[in-house]
Amino acid sequence: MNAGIKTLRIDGRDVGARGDQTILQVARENGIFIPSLCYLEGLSPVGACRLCLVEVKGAARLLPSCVTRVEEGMEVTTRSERLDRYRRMILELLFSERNHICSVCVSNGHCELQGLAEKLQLTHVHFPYRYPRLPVDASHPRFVADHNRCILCTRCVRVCDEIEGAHTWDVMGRGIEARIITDLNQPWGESESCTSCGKCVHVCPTGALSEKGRSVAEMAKRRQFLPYLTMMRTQR
Amino acid sequence: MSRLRLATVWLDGCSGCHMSFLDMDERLIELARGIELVYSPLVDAKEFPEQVDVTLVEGAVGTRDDEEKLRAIRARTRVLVALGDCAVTANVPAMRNPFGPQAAMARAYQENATRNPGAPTREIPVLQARVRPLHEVVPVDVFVPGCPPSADTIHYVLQELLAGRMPDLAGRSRFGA
Amino acid sequence: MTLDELERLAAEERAAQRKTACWLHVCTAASCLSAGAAEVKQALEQELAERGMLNFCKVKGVGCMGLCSAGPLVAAQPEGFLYGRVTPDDAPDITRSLVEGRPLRRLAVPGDLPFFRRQFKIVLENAGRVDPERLEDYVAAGGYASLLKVLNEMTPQDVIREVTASGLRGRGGAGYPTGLKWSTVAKSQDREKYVVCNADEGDPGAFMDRAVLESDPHRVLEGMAIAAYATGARHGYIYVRAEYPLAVARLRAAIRQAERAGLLGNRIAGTPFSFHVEVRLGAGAFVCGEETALMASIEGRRGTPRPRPPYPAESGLWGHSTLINNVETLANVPVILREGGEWYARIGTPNSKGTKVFALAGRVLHTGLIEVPMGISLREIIFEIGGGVPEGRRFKAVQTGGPSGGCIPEEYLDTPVDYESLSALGSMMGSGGLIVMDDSTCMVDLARFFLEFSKGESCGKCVPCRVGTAHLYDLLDRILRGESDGAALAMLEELSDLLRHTSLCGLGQSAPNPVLSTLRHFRHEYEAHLEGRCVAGACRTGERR
Amino acid sequence: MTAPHAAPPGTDKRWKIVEAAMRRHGYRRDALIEALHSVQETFGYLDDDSLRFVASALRLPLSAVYGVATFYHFFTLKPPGRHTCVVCTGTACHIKGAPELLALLEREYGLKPGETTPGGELSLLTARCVGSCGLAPVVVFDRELAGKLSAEDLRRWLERRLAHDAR
Amino acid sequence: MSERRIVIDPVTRIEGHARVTVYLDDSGQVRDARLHVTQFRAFEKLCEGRPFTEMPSLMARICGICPVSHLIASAKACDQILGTRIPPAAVQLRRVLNLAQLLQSHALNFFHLSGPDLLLGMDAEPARRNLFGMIESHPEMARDGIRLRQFGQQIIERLAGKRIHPAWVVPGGVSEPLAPEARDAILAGIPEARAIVQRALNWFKSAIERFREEAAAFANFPTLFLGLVGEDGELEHYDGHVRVVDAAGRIVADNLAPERYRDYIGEAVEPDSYLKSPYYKPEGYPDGIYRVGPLARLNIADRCGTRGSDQEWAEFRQLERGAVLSSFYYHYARLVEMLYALERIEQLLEDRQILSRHVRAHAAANHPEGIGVAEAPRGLLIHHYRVDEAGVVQWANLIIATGHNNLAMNRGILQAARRFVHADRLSEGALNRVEAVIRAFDPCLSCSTHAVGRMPLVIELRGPTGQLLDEVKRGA
Repeated sequence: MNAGIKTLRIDGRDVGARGDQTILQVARENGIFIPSLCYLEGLSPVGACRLCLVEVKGAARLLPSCVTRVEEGMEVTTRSERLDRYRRMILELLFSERNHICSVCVSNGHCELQGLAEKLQLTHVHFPYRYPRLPVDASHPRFVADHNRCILCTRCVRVCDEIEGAHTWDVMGRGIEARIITDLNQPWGESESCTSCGKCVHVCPTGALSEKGRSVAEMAKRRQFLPYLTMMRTQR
Repeated sequence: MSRLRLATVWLDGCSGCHMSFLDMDERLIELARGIELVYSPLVDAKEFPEQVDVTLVEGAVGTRDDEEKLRAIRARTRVLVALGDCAVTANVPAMRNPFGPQAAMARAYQENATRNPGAPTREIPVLQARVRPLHEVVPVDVFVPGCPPSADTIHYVLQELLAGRMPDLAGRSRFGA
Repeated sequence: MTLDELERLAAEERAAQRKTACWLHVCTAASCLSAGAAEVKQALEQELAERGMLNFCKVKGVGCMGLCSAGPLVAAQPEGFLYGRVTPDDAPDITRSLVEGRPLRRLAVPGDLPFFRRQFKIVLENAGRVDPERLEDYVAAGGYASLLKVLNEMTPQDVIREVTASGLRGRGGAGYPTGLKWSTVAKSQDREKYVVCNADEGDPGAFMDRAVLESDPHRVLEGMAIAAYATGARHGYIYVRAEYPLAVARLRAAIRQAERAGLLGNRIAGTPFSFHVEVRLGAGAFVCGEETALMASIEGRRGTPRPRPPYPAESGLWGHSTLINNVETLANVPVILREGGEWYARIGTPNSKGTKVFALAGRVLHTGLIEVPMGISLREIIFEIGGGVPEGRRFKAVQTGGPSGGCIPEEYLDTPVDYESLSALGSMMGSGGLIVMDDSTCMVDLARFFLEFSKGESCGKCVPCRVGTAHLYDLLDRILRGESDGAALAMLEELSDLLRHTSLCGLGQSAPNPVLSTLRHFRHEYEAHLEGRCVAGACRTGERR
Repeated sequence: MTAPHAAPPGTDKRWKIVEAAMRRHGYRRDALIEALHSVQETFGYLDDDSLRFVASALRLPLSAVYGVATFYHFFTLKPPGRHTCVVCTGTACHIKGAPELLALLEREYGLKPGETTPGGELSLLTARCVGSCGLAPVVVFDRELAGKLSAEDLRRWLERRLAHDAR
Repeated sequence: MSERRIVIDPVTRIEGHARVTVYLDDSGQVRDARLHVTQFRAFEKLCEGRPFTEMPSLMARICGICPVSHLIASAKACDQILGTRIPPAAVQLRRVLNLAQLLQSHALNFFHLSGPDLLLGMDAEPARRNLFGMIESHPEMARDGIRLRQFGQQIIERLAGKRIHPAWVVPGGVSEPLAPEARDAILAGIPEARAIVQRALNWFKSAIERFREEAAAFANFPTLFLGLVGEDGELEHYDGHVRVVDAAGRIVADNLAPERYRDYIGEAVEPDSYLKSPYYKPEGYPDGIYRVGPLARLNIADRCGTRGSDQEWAEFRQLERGAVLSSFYYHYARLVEMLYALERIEQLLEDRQILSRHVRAHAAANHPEGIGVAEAPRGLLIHHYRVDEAGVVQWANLIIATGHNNLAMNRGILQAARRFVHADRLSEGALNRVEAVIRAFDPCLSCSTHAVGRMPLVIELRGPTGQLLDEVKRGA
């Protein structure tokens, strides 16, 4: 990987970067906000939520900044009327997909989806809500999985596979029917591979995964451990 | 200067937004100077009047009556404000949607009844298949999320409307606040 | 097998075939088989045997002859008489006519139909002529000569130059220049490289690749081997739908035959070049036609696409440089190397060269498989080759490009078939499905049909496609049920725009095309549905209201 | 090539076929889909035991195997009926009447796609396109394909086949 | 023969959605009257499949007026599911919170909703007969009401962080301890609040004479009274046991365990209302009519338990021998309870234990079932949940304060209608009195429409075949 120093422009600002960095990393280092939900420092990026799309001069399409590497002389725009509109619509799609009842959610006030809606000034969801009937899996002695609040970002799947090494989580089905599962789609509490480490809970951006016993608005997530664990792994 | 003709309406909600309206406390006294409350659960008007400047609607649309009422309100209102999460997102009332009205009624009037079990059928509005936010039924001009929006937020909204400006809710309230 | 040995085998086989004065070619591709071709073949063999005519005439199972709607098809060679809708009971009459040397009128399909005359066969040149289950037959028809010529006489650069000169573009739909793709992989310093043949033909209404694989599997293997030589790969995969059992069986047999003949495997034809091919079965996922999803599936994972770059040429199967071409693209390659890139480039239009195979289906008289030069008009395809719309109904539209494509109305039928012109109409070349619709088809219903498809085939990874296709479907469904107002159309357009620009892969990006193209060309049908009417009279909107 | 430690879930000899398929691919993880194909071809569907067996033989996480098995429409986790009827819902079949065929099957047999009759006699499936568009609309009963069917044709055709079975 | 009927729709200045139909016979005499609660919100169903830890905050959304009572009844049901005893400080804090809500809710009813009837008169001009009219005509009284309600809400905010729908009450206790500064701030506000309540009490007692007719006809009949009392028979809003008292003031049943509510409370469905009609089982349906709420609580208790309120209680009970039967005196009872609430809050806050940091017990779901009760401003509240082994709610039953009063309200409007409504003299003021009966009960239809929400009144005159003869929509 080319790791030489590169210079690029983000929103008209000249910034320097290592060649192996992504646009998102460089933007965040420079205090430029780009929204994202599936990206989490320390996990492999998947480019799935599409919130971090940016305009790159000369590129025919919008590019996901979480996986797009910087290039010398690149000109990146992270905010535009079009990007704002698309991002709001993507958030709306997420809100309309399942049952996100913020007011009674265990993560109310600590939720990244809710937080982004506020930050991106989303005042309502104009797509019709779908209201699927989805289960809550509370079979685990310490944790709860609420599929109503899941946005399929797969952070849990990745942290479990890449950091914990258990690969308890994966995704089943496809399309609008896709769902996260543990082992053979069995109750989490019966999972043979789960180590009960709780990393999935703390990387989950919403109230989908939470600690048991938490009441409404009580589930604040702790993520500080992740970059540390990633560093430990890569240096090993 | 003529006073702002204000109405407040309560559809499928808990009245918490109306309580938050009252939580403006003594600011109500000062607001009373600029506002004429022409229709509200707080006053005795039985018919929604014509030519209302601003209507604050709390609650979601859950019955055909709600829908008819909302359409009439829209037709007679200049600025329609969706007040609170139920009006904006359908919120908790919408939690019945995955079950459907029949199952919901069965729980209350069959399972949990010791006399005359059976869903009520007369004199009551028919439940719709889905509880919906206002904007799925009529155009909405201002969205004020929150469960409920704070009294400060409501005060801000009214002051802006009194001043003839459209309120900008950015950063003032959020879903579930 | 060396070049000499190959030429010897070809000569022997041709001589043997010449000993038989008369051949009955029975189509044994899937469509005719399902119409009873196997029984017909058996009846003919039995009849010939009973009459003691086997020295005079032999029966040969061949690949697709194209006119699937008239199957089972039997052709009498060398006269070229073609019989359609043949049953086992027809065997005595057919044999009698052979003896008499006169065509059997009762079953004859006119050989001079525009359906046959207007075609130009490169990819399908062997289809309906060679026995797909015999290597010798393919060799006798000149098969593997290009591969051995390439191995013996050309450098990889020479090959790429020739392919580049041909102007061949990817036939999977997107139309990326094949020569450029090959040279990118060839340039990679990766020591492990792969060639993948994409045979995951998932468009509903498309069966070109299936026909090629069932009719002429060796041609695809030969194309792959040439590609591998040109790019420096030593392993190849053919990713083929499990729904095509016949194609899979013939491919597997062909690989075994070619390996036994030394035309695949280690040190091919005595040269240092080695190339191994494995068949991998798809399992019913349209999205696996997308190259990064396809690779994930070959690796045994969920077939979800990933963002590109990196492109497969840079990081493909197991992170190695990988060339991915579709069946039809690879099937062109042996001919290009045989006839030269320049020859090929003379066919078609300046930007879309060569021929294109189409599966013609729907409300059209002659349905089946055709190969035409690029640049031919849609009108010629539908009204001349296809014979127009039957049953006295009116043509309404032709759908190209499957779920990623669009519907083209009558006023654009003179558009030449090439990549750019179809895109300009809001449709696309796609892999080659052409479905004709008459005035009994409701275009809103058709859009919903495609969105049901896209919704069901969305992998679910990226948000716009996963949720957006579901919303588009629901909106269309509600419009069809007469439960929507004009705002629904605006929302359709808004969502379509979002999916197109923000989806991760081609599936999501093109999923709105059927909606947008029908909105563009048939908006009045949507508006009628908003009022509870169906222009085509196909939907019961009014009643349900 | 590492020999697997996993034992098949039962003594059924047919597991040998599945093991052979995995062995042919050197028990490589990327042979998962091939292995699942072989299970389904042998037993008709994939159940938890077989998924568990394949997972341990290929040293794959259970959830990854389940994720793959449910991603691909070709695989089924439910045992199929004694007969299967596949209605092609490709574009050509759609515009030539596949919806009427499905309506008939729901009317006559109470079946929606993916369902099996209560007695396990007949399963209804749909296919995106079986590639026989020239014969649209097309139905595949067990392995036999029939084309250009009206709803009435289909009703008689199925009656004949199921009656044959009853005899 | 013609039947005529009057529909009051919506019933206004109540906390909910409802309609009243008054049926008249040929001679124009009132034959029957029915209250239709027109909202249904499905809480008993929509909680299904949710973790029980979510219940308190979810169930609080039944009602924005008395969310705290739901929080508490729900949390108590959840405490039972945990199977744990919650820390004493948490109990005391929940008590303060519940009383603060009682204060703000009673203030709302007395000043904001019923105040206009009481101050401006039942026959006042409808357009002015509301809070804003009161602000103009009786600014001091209006300000008093606003300040008193505000004080109640501020206590809730100081304790729980948010005035409406706080999430602070949780299974096992409360989520945060009380800060000393918050305690001090609340204590500092009590004198002003007490002065307001005292002024209102004095005014009401002086005005009783003027409402003699209303007192006589506002659901003034014998019924049972039901509610919680403390260990020593004192007024109790958080714990205690259920007592039933008859019209003569005699104890009919005592020491009933709230958890066994199904033994003595039945729920009947009437086809014309979303509000069910609970009844006292031993008396059957519909004879088992009973009343709950402030009037009932003062009727069943032996005393209040704080100094000032005990005096006022004794004076209140002098109104009638036995139990006080007129529902008009719900207003009076509310004033006495507000005084009690202020005095009790003061007591609780002055106990040092209230500042304990230990306010929450943690446990997993240990019991499959939980029943929680509390006295809401409007009466007894019962939350009953069943959960699976993992703590996911499978079933719920809720009996809401206003529901208990349904039979009495129906009979009450009939009584008032017979007294005030005649076909030949349909007056606006007469209709307002029908509504005012309902207002006296302070029905919280938001609550009752958990299963039940909103009470907007139309009066229709209908013939015996149901044809519409006349329709009066008050205030139109």
